[in-house]
Amino acid sequence: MARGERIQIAHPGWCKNCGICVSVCPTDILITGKKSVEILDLEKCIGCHNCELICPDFVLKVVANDEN
Amino acid sequence: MARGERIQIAHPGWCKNCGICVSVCPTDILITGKKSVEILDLEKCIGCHNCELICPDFVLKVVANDEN
Amino acid sequence: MMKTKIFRPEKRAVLIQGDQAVVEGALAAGVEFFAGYPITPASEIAEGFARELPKIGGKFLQMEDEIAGMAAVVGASLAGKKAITATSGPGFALKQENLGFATMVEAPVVVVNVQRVGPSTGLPTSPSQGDVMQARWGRNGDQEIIALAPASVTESYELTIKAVNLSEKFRQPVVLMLDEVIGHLREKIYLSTSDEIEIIDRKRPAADQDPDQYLPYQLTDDLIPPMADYGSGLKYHTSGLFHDQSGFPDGKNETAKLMQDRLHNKLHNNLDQIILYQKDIRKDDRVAVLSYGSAARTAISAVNTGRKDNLKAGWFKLQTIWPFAEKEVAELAAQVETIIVPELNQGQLIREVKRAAAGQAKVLGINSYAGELIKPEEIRALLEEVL
Amino acid sequence: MMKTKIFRPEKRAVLIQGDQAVVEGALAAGVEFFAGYPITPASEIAEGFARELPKIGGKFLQMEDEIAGMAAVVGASLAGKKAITATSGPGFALKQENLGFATMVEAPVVVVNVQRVGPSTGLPTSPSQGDVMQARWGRNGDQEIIALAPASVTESYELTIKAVNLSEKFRQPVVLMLDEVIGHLREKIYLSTSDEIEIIDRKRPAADQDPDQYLPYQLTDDLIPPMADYGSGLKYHTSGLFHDQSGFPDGKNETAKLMQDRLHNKLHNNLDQIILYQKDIRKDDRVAVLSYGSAARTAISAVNTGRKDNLKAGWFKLQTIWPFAEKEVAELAAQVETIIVPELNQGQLIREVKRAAAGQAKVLGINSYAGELIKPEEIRALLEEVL
Amino acid sequence: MGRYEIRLSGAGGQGMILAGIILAEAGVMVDNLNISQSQSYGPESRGGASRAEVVFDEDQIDFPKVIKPDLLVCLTQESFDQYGADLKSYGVIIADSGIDISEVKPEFKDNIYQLNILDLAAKEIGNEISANMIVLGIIARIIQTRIPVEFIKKAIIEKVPPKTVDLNIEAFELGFDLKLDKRSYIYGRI
Amino acid sequence: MGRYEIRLSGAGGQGMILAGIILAEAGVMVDNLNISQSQSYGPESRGGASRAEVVFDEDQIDFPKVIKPDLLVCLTQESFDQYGADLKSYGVIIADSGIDISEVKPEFKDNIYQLNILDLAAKEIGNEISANMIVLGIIARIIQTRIPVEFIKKAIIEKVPPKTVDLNIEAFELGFDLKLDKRSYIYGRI
Amino acid sequence: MDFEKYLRMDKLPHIWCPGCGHGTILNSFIRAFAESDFDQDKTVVISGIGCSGRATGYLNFDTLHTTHGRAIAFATGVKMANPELNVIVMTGDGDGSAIGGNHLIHAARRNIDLTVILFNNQIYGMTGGQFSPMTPTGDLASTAPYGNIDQNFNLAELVAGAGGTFIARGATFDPRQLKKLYLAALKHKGFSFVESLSQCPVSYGRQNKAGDAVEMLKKQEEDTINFKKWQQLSTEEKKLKYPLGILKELDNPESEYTVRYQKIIEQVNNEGAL
Amino acid sequence: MDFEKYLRMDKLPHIWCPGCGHGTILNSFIRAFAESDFDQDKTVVISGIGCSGRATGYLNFDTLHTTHGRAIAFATGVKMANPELNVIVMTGDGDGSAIGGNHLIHAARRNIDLTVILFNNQIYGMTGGQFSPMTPTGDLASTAPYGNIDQNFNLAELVAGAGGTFIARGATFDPRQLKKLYLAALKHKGFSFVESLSQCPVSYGRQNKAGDAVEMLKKQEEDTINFKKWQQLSTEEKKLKYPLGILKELDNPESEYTVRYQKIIEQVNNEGAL
Ligand SMILES: Cc1ncc(C[n+]2csc(CCOP(=O)(O)OP(=O)(O)O)c2C)c(N)n1
Ligand SMILES: Cc1ncc(C[n+]2csc(CCOP(=O)(O)OP(=O)(O)O)c2C)c(N)n1
Ligand code: SF4
Ligand code: SF4
Ligand code: SF4
Ligand code: SF4
Ligand code: SF4
Ligand code: SF4
Ligand SMILES: [Mg+2]
Ligand SMILES: [Mg+2]
Repeated sequence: MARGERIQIAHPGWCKNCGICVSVCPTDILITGKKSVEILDLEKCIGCHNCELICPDFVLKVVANDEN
Repeated sequence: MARGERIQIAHPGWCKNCGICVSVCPTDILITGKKSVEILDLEKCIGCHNCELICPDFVLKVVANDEN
Repeated sequence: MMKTKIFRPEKRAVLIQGDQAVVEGALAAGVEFFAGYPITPASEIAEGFARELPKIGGKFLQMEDEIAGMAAVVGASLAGKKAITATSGPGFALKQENLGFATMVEAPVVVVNVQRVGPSTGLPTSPSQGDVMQARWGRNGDQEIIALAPASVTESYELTIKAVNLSEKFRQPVVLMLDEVIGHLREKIYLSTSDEIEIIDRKRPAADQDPDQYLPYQLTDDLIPPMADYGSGLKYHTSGLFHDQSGFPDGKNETAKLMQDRLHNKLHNNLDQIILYQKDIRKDDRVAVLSYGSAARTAISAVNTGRKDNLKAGWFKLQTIWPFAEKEVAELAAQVETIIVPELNQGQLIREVKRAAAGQAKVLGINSYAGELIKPEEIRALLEEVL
Repeated sequence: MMKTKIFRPEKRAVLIQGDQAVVEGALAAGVEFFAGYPITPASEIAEGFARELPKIGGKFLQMEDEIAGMAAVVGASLAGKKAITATSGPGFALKQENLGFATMVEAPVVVVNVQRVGPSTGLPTSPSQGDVMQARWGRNGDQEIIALAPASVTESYELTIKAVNLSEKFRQPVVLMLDEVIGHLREKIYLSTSDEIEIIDRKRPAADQDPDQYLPYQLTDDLIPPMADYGSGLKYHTSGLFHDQSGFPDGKNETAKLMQDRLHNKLHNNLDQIILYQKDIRKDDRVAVLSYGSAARTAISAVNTGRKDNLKAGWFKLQTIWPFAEKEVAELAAQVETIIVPELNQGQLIREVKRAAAGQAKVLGINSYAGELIKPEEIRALLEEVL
Repeated sequence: MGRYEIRLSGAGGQGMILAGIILAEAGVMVDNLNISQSQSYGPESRGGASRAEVVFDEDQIDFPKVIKPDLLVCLTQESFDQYGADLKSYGVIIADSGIDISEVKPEFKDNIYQLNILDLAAKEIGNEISANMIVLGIIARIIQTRIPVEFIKKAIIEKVPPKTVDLNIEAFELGFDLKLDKRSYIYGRI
Repeated sequence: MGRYEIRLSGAGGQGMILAGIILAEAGVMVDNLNISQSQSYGPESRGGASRAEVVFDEDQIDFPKVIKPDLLVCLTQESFDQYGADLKSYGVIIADSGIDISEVKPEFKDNIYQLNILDLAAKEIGNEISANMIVLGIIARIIQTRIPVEFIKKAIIEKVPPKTVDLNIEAFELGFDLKLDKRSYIYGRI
Repeated sequence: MDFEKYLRMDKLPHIWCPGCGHGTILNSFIRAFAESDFDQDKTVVISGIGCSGRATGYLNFDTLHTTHGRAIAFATGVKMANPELNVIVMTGDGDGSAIGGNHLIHAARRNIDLTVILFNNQIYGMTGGQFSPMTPTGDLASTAPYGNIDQNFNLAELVAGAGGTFIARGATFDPRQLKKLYLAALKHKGFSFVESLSQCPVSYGRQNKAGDAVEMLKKQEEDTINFKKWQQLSTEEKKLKYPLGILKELDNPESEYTVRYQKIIEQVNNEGAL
Repeated sequence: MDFEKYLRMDKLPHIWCPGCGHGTILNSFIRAFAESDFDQDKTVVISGIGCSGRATGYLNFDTLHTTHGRAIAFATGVKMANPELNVIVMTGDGDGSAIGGNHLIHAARRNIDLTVILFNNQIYGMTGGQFSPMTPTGDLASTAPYGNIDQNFNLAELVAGAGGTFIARGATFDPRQLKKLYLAALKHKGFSFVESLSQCPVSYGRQNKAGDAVEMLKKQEEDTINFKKWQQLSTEEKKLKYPLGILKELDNPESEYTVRYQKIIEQVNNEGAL
């Protein structure tokens, strides 16, 4: 959960907007959008991986800040 | 195990001479014969049913003395 | 015992799927037991029975697999109930061993196979008639099966009733071969009233049957031994080994021969009751389109529109595909020049047609085996070619 | 990889049963894997492999049932081994679903069926040819199978080698149909030396095959895609659903059509390599006795003794029963007046003969279906009747 | 009179199949009218295009699926692209306004009618999934000589969840009232 | 020369099948002699009559089972009753002396030869189950022009448990030495 | 005891080999049945294929000799079709735990009121001595000529793991206990399972030089121990002995499958009446 | 993590429904695999038929999508044919415990080195929501319109009863634990089984008004408990919760099936050399 890592919607096209990631984000920065998940405030992401690990669709990836 | 009951070779034709009854008779009065089981000394039978219960071929039957 | 538990005072038009029509037909025919395992496109049949059977005190069983489902219906049949199971190709393969057993012990049961495209898992949601030969030959040994193939939702209903009746009458498993199109098609059909339906119950021994004299596989004149329900006190033995009239195997070749012949003849002496078909062949028709199941819908459509353009063509629709209508097809072959056999497979029943035709008529197939219905225009084109 | 692990420096005469000859043949052909489930009269095959396979580092697996046995050999085949299973009728029924799967994924495997009398448990220790149609039609869907039928212990040996070779060559399950008589018969046979035996191994991708370019179901010219062993780094997908060249299902009808056609044509373009038969028909023979398996022994005996009395009869023995030798039989029908087809069943392959003959010759059956061999005198009697 | 073929196409979840079933149920209420209703299952059981078909005829229905539609509904571009080229010469295509119909076959140019079905559903009814009811309304008007409008309404009431009946009927009416009459042949040969 | 058919019949446990296999194994040692050996499994796998057959021929053996035996051995009444009526006109029946052969077909009256095989086994060898070796000895003499006696001995040695070789050979010799020559056609057309 | 009533006298002697334990199982069974309250005319005995499968042929009930491994599935159909019938399954270790293993665990899971008697002779008897899932590791079998590498099931644990409510083990050396176990199993309302150790002197015994039936019975006695005593053993000692007796018994007739189904029927019909 | 390597990117997005737990299982699996020492090129993943069966299509290994219920039997053939391969089975609760139940228990009995991941969504997902042997009693299913009367397996107990040497249970709400369990299972030499609780918001959820995936995951969390904690509960309390974690682990690589077979090969060939 290095502060230097943050979430990335790595494969937006795969997102099915199921909301699971939203429910596990400790900082409440994810929301289901019109078609797929959206990030409310990337800055607040603590890179905890919760969302990445549980996403059934391989959409999310915690990456180094500079990759984002 | 009433003394008034004794073994009977009820179905001699069915006996396969396997000797199992012989091995469980507490009074050693059964022997395997030429083709089938034989009773050495009926008088000594205590009617314990051991042989009857274990015979795989339904050959033996403990019956009242007067039936024998 | 009631003849039927379904009481339906008036004829009623409903929109139902072929799969549901099987359920309705079976209930109308007195079926009280279903055991099976879900599979596309036959799951709706299981679901229908799960819903309906408890209402009439019947039993629905979802078993651990198709093999068990087949075994359970045979068990239920021997216990005195009219019983049915339903599956699709891969599951039908699994049922074969116990289907052979049912033939051998002469247990009336109905096996529904809603066909999808094989081999193997294939195309689970697309229609096929690829199991026609499997129905006849899927088991070890020779024994004949009765197999019916409905071409519409109405026929799904009617032929289910027929299937139950034939199975009861001949102590014989009957296979009902739908295909995905018919199984899932919704059509308007009329459910019959109770007294419109002829219901046949298996012949049972007389109430005063002496248990010591009862022969569960008696060689009666009609070759169909009276069948006792388990628990009726007649205490008889049933085995998948060849057995004599008493039901006990003796391993003698003569015994096996007698039984093989009886099993064969009880059907073959009664083909007129078993072989169902419809036809519309006019004197001067030169071509006949012979078909069954959903392919018959295409065939009849093509012939009817073709006739409007004066094509000399007629149609012949088999409702009973096994035993094969040898005689009828031989006669047809003598009458027309060409027989066209459209099938949703690579050509299965056409082999029988060719055999029966024995060179008397040209026999041509039209085949679709990748999940699509044959289109009327395809048959039309061939009709025009040969005419 | 060695071509074969069996090294046999000199030809050797031995007295062995047909079942054992299957084991010897399989080992000679490079089989290293057996999985199955015991059943009379095929258990000796399992027992033979249990004894022999560990000696060459091969694997013998007794599975929980026939279904698992069939699955395991397909798995072993995909893992790169030549694999075989053996059973009899009831078990053969259970193998059908996964046999269809093998066809679909094009896994070379050999399935031996030592036939006994069915239906069902039937007569477990008596011979039959009652599963001939089951071999061809026991599964859902159309797909062809290759089936060979040895008529002697020597042929059991030779045709097992053939079966393995054909399965490897065509990426295709092959069924070897013995019957109880051949399976249990002891005959003197000569086991070949290693270099006498032609051994065919499946076509594999080139060693430098680019994994990203590998198409496990590639549409090659010969219609037989090169097959990679699991673990060779090509990481491909295999499915019993219809699939495209990459092995992935897409559910499209076109994909299914392409695959159905390829599966069919890879055999039908090569019938000359697949259809094996022997015959002795003289120009002026008016009758041919067409047979296979143990019935052929009777047939040839009857013809040979008949000829001594100047009967104008010849014999035609099919070693390959599926695909059926259409062309050859049609030619035969054009040549002779009558074809007699003796079978240990109620008449199975005769249906094919009739179809192929298409009325050109009279086709008559002689059938024994209760566990006894047909006797030469029975055929002789019919020969005299028709001549 | 005679055989009449309807094909409803759209995306999974747009309720085309329910619409097809409702039409068929309504047809059942018409004496002596035969009905065949079917749907395609896509290659996968979930997602992708969805298609429902209804065929009705006073005579026996031989071929149970649409051979060439008299009436084709397309709610998505994908469905239009797939089915838009298949129509009887006097048939009708109802396409959602969102669809680019520029590639329509020249011979069907005059048979196609665009209506803002999805928009209306979202905006007027406030619920995109009532698009199918709007479609039913449009169809009801077209086929009213064969299947009475009340029967379709009755079928809707029977088939949709009780709580949603009003909303669905509202959408149906909305569809029914959409003006189609500017080109009168639009009714085809019903 | 030519086809020669042997049928060995007796009760289960009398070793007829082993005898058949040994004969066949001996035949294998003869160059260019073909052999087919089979046995019947009774209706049940255990008990009852037991039958072994050996056919040999320098030519190919078409039908692999006995059509009509050249040589028939019967050790029990049951087997005699079942098989005793089936023999080539010039064939030979070897029957145990315990068998009542009064019902033999008149045409075979002169072909039948009774020997006290079981008795000899029990008394001379002291072991009833060596009856099959005595039978082999008898047969060996009859067919010696086709299958050399040593081959049969060799086959016995290979097939019986090592510890019992001597006893078995002894029984074999006993059988071989039994006088059969009082009717010379006894050798049939070997 | 008048056991003739329960036997088909005209079919005896049976085809089992001399000393085969299967006969003793049958013997114990009919005595148990005689002591029960069940109606002979309302009892169905169902078997699969194997030497054990032949049992039904000798029993004077409605009897069904099915396909290999499927007896329990047939029995499930019979019982559900007519829950008044008392349904007993006789199966072999191969029949019941190899090919038939799935039906066994599912019947146990459903807790359907069948009495399953498994004839465990640790071998495929009928087909000539191939190893079964109950053949101990190391034993010889015709398909394990170098010693069996398979590990055998502990069937009691398997059936318990599947949810069976009555599980017992008996052995032919002690027919008195066998009878008691069968009687208790018959009475149990729910799925009951009695593994019955049997000796096969022919297909098992010969290959394994196990001696005759008498010797095999002696060995059986040595290898087993009463369940109560077994419970007091150390974990290590436990592994060396098979416990005999009732190993599990959960009395909850309401959870029996046909009873549960009957409730559904009532529920549906009451709802209809509302 | 560079998970792309283990996925067939061109096959994604997968066909599973929004919120289907099967995707999370796959997600956890590839992370576990990445942490293991296994060679991707020497790993075969085998599945049956069902939504779960589709897993193999998305995994970049040698993959085999077999017939319904038979994956373990195919896998047994693959593993025995080439014991160097790392063989993983992905199966559904229907696939693995209904039609495939027999193969499951026999593979466990043999203790063959397969890693079996069972996707337990308590329903037949693919065929539209019929009950499975894992559907809890009382739940609704398309073939249990009045509530399911079947009693479900406790699969951990079943597999333990069959002789399995590594048994674990995880759940999609806790992918970190799932990953750990998969990793441990992969490493275990012998038969390993990980029941993986998964949510099916469509075929199970809709009928049972279970809410969306998020609600179902919440329920999952409520219904489960860590195995260590579970062990401290009373017998009654134990029945109310599913324990998660490694439930059984017996480390005895020598008893693994391919190892045992190898010994036979060596024994036979050494004897030959004598
Ligand atoms: C489908 C099928 N597979 C195999 C067989 C062959 N078979 C008959 S009985 C048997 C094994 C019997 O063993 P078991 O159940 O232990 O009974 P036992 O003979 O030992 O009493 C086998 C494999 C068969 N009849 N049917
Ligand atoms: C022999 C056979 N029987 C039945 C089916 C139908 N079928 C396919 S998947 C399935 C159930 C799948 O359920 P599960 O294994 O729990 O997987 P899920 O879809 O829930 O992941 C069934 C019954 C089949 N394909 N083959
Ligand atoms: S969990 Fe994955 S699929 Fe679901 S909403 Fe979040 S990113 Fe999209
Ligand atoms: S990594 Fe953690 S904090 Fe960042 S978005 Fe995902 S769940 Fe929220
Ligand atoms: S136990 Fe029975 S069969 Fe065996 S010897 Fe005694 S009486 Fe005879
Ligand atoms: S009843 Fe007892 S004492 Fe009498 S013979 Fe039998 S075993 Fe011996
Ligand atoms: S083979 Fe074994 S189990 Fe079968 S009857 Fe003989 S002793 Fe009994
Ligand atoms: S039906 Fe259920 S298990 Fe299948 S993909 Fe949808 S949510 Fe997943
Ligand atoms: Mg056994
Ligand atoms: Mg599931």
